[in-house]
Amino acid sequence: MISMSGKPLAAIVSAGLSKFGRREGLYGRELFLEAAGEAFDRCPNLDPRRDIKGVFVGHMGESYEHQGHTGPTISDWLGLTPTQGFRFESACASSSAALRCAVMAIASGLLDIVLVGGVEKMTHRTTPEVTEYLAMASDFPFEQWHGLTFPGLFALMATAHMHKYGTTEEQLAMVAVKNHKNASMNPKAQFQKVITLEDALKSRVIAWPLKLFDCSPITDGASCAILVKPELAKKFTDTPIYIIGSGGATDRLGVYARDDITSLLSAKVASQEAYKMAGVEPKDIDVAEVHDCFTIAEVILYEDLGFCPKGYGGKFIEEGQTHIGGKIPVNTSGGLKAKGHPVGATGVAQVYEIYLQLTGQAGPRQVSGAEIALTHNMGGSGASAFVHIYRRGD
Amino acid sequence: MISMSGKPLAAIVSAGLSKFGRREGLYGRELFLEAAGEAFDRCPNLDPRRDIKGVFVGHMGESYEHQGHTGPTISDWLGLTPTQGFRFESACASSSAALRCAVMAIASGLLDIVLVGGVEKMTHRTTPEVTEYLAMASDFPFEQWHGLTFPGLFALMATAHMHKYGTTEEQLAMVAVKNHKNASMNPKAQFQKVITLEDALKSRVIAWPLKLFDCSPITDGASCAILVKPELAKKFTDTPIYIIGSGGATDRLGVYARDDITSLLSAKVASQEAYKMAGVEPKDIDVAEVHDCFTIAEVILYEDLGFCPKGYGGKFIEEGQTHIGGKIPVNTSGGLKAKGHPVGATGVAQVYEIYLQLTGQAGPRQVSGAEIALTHNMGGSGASAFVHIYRRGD
Amino acid sequence: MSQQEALTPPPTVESFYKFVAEGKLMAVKCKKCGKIIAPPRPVCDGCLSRDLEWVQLKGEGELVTFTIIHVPPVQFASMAPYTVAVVKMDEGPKLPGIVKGVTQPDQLKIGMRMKVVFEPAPQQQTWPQWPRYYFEPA
Amino acid sequence: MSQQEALTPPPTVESFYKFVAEGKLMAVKCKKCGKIIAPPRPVCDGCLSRDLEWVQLKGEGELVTFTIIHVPPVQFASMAPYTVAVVKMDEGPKLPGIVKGVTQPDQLKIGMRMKVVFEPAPQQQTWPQWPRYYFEPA
Ligand SMILES: [Zn+2]
Ligand SMILES: [Zn+2]
Repeated sequence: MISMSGKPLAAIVSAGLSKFGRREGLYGRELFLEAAGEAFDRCPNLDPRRDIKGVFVGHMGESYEHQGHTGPTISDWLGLTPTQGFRFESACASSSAALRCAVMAIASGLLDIVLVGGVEKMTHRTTPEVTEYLAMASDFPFEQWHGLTFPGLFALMATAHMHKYGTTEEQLAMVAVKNHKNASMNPKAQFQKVITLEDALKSRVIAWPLKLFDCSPITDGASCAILVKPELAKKFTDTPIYIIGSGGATDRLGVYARDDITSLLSAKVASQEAYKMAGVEPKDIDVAEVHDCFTIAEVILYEDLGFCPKGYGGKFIEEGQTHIGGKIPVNTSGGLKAKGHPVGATGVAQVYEIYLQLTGQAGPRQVSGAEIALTHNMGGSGASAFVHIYRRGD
Repeated sequence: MISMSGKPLAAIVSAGLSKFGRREGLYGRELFLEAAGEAFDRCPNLDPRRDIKGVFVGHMGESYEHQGHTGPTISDWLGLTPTQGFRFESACASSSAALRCAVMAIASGLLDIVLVGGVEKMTHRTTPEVTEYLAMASDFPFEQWHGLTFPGLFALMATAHMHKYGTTEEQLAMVAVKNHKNASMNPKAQFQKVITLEDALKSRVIAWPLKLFDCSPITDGASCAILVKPELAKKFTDTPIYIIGSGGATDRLGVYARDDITSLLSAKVASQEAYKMAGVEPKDIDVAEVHDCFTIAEVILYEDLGFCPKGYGGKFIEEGQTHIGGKIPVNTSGGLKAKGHPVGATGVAQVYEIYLQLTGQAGPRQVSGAEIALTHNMGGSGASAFVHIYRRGD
Repeated sequence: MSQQEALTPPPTVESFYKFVAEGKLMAVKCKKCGKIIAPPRPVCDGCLSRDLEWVQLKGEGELVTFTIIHVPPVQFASMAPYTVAVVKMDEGPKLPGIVKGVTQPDQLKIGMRMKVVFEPAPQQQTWPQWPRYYFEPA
Repeated sequence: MSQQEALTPPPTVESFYKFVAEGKLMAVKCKKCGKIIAPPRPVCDGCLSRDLEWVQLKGEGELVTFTIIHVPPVQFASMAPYTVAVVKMDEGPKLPGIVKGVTQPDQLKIGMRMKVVFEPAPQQQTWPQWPRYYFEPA
C-alpha cells in the first residue's frame, strides 16, 4: 500500500441513498428526504438543526418538475430553514460539483459541517422530454441544433475509438455485463438482473454504434453525505472516510471542437490534480466508481484515469481487470449503467458506494481490504469532470 | 467611521459589466465575454490563462437558450479550457451564490485566483415564456399551480405590509422614482430616463397592488469580477476592495408558509452573519445595493437589513434617506428596477457597482468618501439570500 | 428525525392532490409534537420527527393576504384578472389558493373568514394531472 | 486579450447562421496568431486576442467521426435514422452536421472527403430561426 501522504480535506461521517428506479408519486424534495433520512439514521450523534451549516445540492434540470431553486427547496423540506442552501449544476456531474464546493467550504473554515447531495426526478416525463432536457448540457447552437443526442455524442467517441484503437462492440458490451452483474448484488440498484453478452449485443441500436445496453437508463433517485472538518469526524463516527484529493476540470463544450475525440481531457486534468493532492497513483486505487453513462465512457476512462495505457481500455475489460476480484474493481455498485442514473444524484451516489466499500458495508460486492478509492463524475459529454480520492479513516 | 475589524476573506481586483438591456443577437456566452473583457482590460497584470484557477458562474435558467452546463460553456468561450468551471443556481441570487462559494474557494487555499460572474439572456423570449421560466424559482405544486407569478408573490407581501404598517402605494412609487433617477446617471443601465411619481402611480396593474413601475424589467446582461486571496491583491491593482463579510440563508420556499409575510427572514439571517463577520453594523454602511426586484422588496429590505426599524421602510424612502446624499444611499446603480435584472447576472452586477463606488469610479452617482458597502441579493421571493460586506482597500 | 412508521398513502404532494380529487383537504399531524402540517411532507418541520398521521382539515380559516393577478402565466390567461389569497386554516397551516368570484380588492378584507371549495380537475394530457382547491369568503 | 476592433457583423453564433442563410460557411481569423475559428467567437481560443476578421471557408474537409441516430429528439423524429458527422474543414476548424442521404455505416469511411451543402431554413415561429448546413461525401 501507499504512504498516507494525502492530508484530509474533509471527512465523510455518514451517507444515504434512496432506492433508484421508477419512484412513482415521489418528487425530488421527497426523494431527497429518503436519502437524508438514511444518512441521519446512520449518524445518531448528528443533530441536523444544531449541526448542519449548509446544504449543497446537485440538481441538473429544473424542467423535469418545473422546479429550480433547489437549495432552499431541499433545505425547507429537510426542516432546516434558515440554513444556507446551494444548487450546483454541472449536468450529470452536478452533485460532484456540489461535493467539490462543499470540500472547499469545509477547508475554508467558514462551514464546519455540511450536507451534500443530489437529486433528480425523471421518470414522470416521456422519453423524448427527458432526451430534450438532458441535451441542454450539450452545445445548443451546434450539437443540439444538428440533431445530436447524448447517445449520439458518445457514439461519435466510440466510432473514433474503434477506428483508432480497434475497440470492439463486444468489449463495450462486456462493460454492460459486468455492471449489471454488480447491480444484481446491490438492492438499491434500478436493475437487479444479470445480462448476457448476447443480450447486450442484440439490443436495438440507439445511436450507432451504441445499442440500448450501452446506455444508462432514466432513473429517479437522490443521494446524500455528511461532510465535516477532519478534526470533528470522530465525534460522529468510529469509521469516517477522508477525502484526500479533489480535482475539477473542463473540456471544450462541443465534442466536435476537441483535439482528440477518443479522449476525455477533463478526466485527465481533474484526476491528475486529485492524484497529486492525495499523493497517490492510479495503481494505488483499490476500488473506483467512474462515470459509465455509456459503455464507451467507461472504456475511455480506464485510459484517461491512468488505470491502463491509452488505447488499451477495450482489452482491459476483456481481461476482466475491472471486475470485483480484478486488478481494480470499477463500478461495484452497478454504475450508472445498471444502478441507474438520476443525473443530479449520481456524483454523491458514487460517494455512497465508496462510503460502503471503505467502511466494509458493501455486502456481497465488498472489495476486501479496500483502503483507497476514487470517484470520477462527468457532466454531459465530458465538458466538466470532478475526481475525488478517499482514504479509509481507521 | 468604524474600526477595521473585519479580516479580509478575499480581494476584488477588477470587475466588468456588459451593457444591460435588449442585446439583440448576442447569447449568454457572448455577453459574458463583454463583461469579462472589461474586467481583463482593467487588470493588465492578470494573465487569464496562467492565473485564473476557476470560473464560478451564476445562471438561473437553462430554458432561455436551451443551454445549461454554464460552467464549461463560459470557460470554453473565455478560452480557458481546461480550467474548472461551476454553475450556481439560486434563482435571482445565482451569481451571489457563486460569489459566496468563490469566497470559500479562496479562503480554503485550494484556489487563489478565480473569476466570478453571472449571465442571463432573456429578451429573445416572449413575456409569457419569461414569466414561466422565472416562476420555476417558486414552489411549483402550491404557488405556480395556483396561478401565482413573481409579481403576485411580492404583491402578497405588499398587501400584508400595507395592512400591518400603513405603507402606501406612493411610498412604493418613490422607490421606483429614486432608482430611475440613479439609472439616468449610469450609462450601462437599461433605462436612462427619470420618471415622475405620477408616471409610476398611473402605470397599469400587474399584480394588485403592484403596478408596472413597481416591477423590474426583462433584461439581457452579464457581470464579472476577479477575486484573489488578499495577499495577492496588490500584485494586480493599487485599489483593491476587500470582502470582509459573507452571509447566506434560506427561508421557506413558499411565501404562504412563512411565519411573517411582511418580513424577509433570509435577509435578516444572512445580513446578521455578514455584519458579525465584518465587525460592522448597519449604521456603518456607506452605500448599498439591495435586491429591488419589486419596489416593496426594497422597502422591506430597509427594515430587515437594519437600515431602519421594522415597519418604517415606507417612511424611510419618503424621507429621502436612501437617495444619494441621504443617510444611506441604496441602489445608486439604478438597482434591478432601472439598471435592469438579467437574473443570473444581478448579484455580481451589484458587486460591480460597489467596486466602482469604493474605487471612486462611479462618476455623477459617486457617494463621496464611501468606505464600507453592502450587497444583498435574493433568490425568488426570498427563499434564498446572500449578503456581502466590502471595505475600500487603500 | 425519528425512524419513520410507514404511512399510507405516503405524506407527499401527490397524495395531497389525490385527496383533493376526493374533495378532502388533508394534512399530516406529527405524533411527537402535535404540529399539523399542510402541504404534507415526510418530516415534521416543527421537530424533524418522521412519525406522522393523516388528519382532515375542516376547510375553514382566515384571510392572511391576497393579490389580484392581471398579467398571468400562459396557462391562466383565460382567467385573468383573478385573485390569489393565503388563508390560515383553523388547524394552523397556511395555504395559497385562487379565490372564486373576486376581481376587486374591496371584495376582500384581511382577517375575514374564508372556506375551501373543490372543483373537478382540468383535463390535461401532460404531467401533472392535479385538481385544484379554491377559496371563497365564508 | 487585446482591445477589440469592432467587427461587423459581430463574431457570434447569430452572425454565423445569418451567413449560412446566404449559403456561406464563415469563420473568424485571429489577426494576431492567424488561427481560423469556427464557430466564430469574440475571443481567439488560440491566443485570447479580440482582434479578428471574417473569412469564408471553402466548405470542404475530411470525415473525423460519425454516428447514426435511431432514437432522435422530438424535433428530428421524422428524419430518423439520420447520420451526424464531425468534419475537419481544410482551413482547420471542425464542425458537426447532418450527412444527407446516409443511413448505413458502410456508406462512410473515416478520413474520406466531405463537402458542405446548404438548404433553406425550416419555417419556425419560435426562437431560433436558424437555417442548417449539411454535409455529403465529396
Ligand atoms: Zn413534530
Ligand atoms: Zn489568436
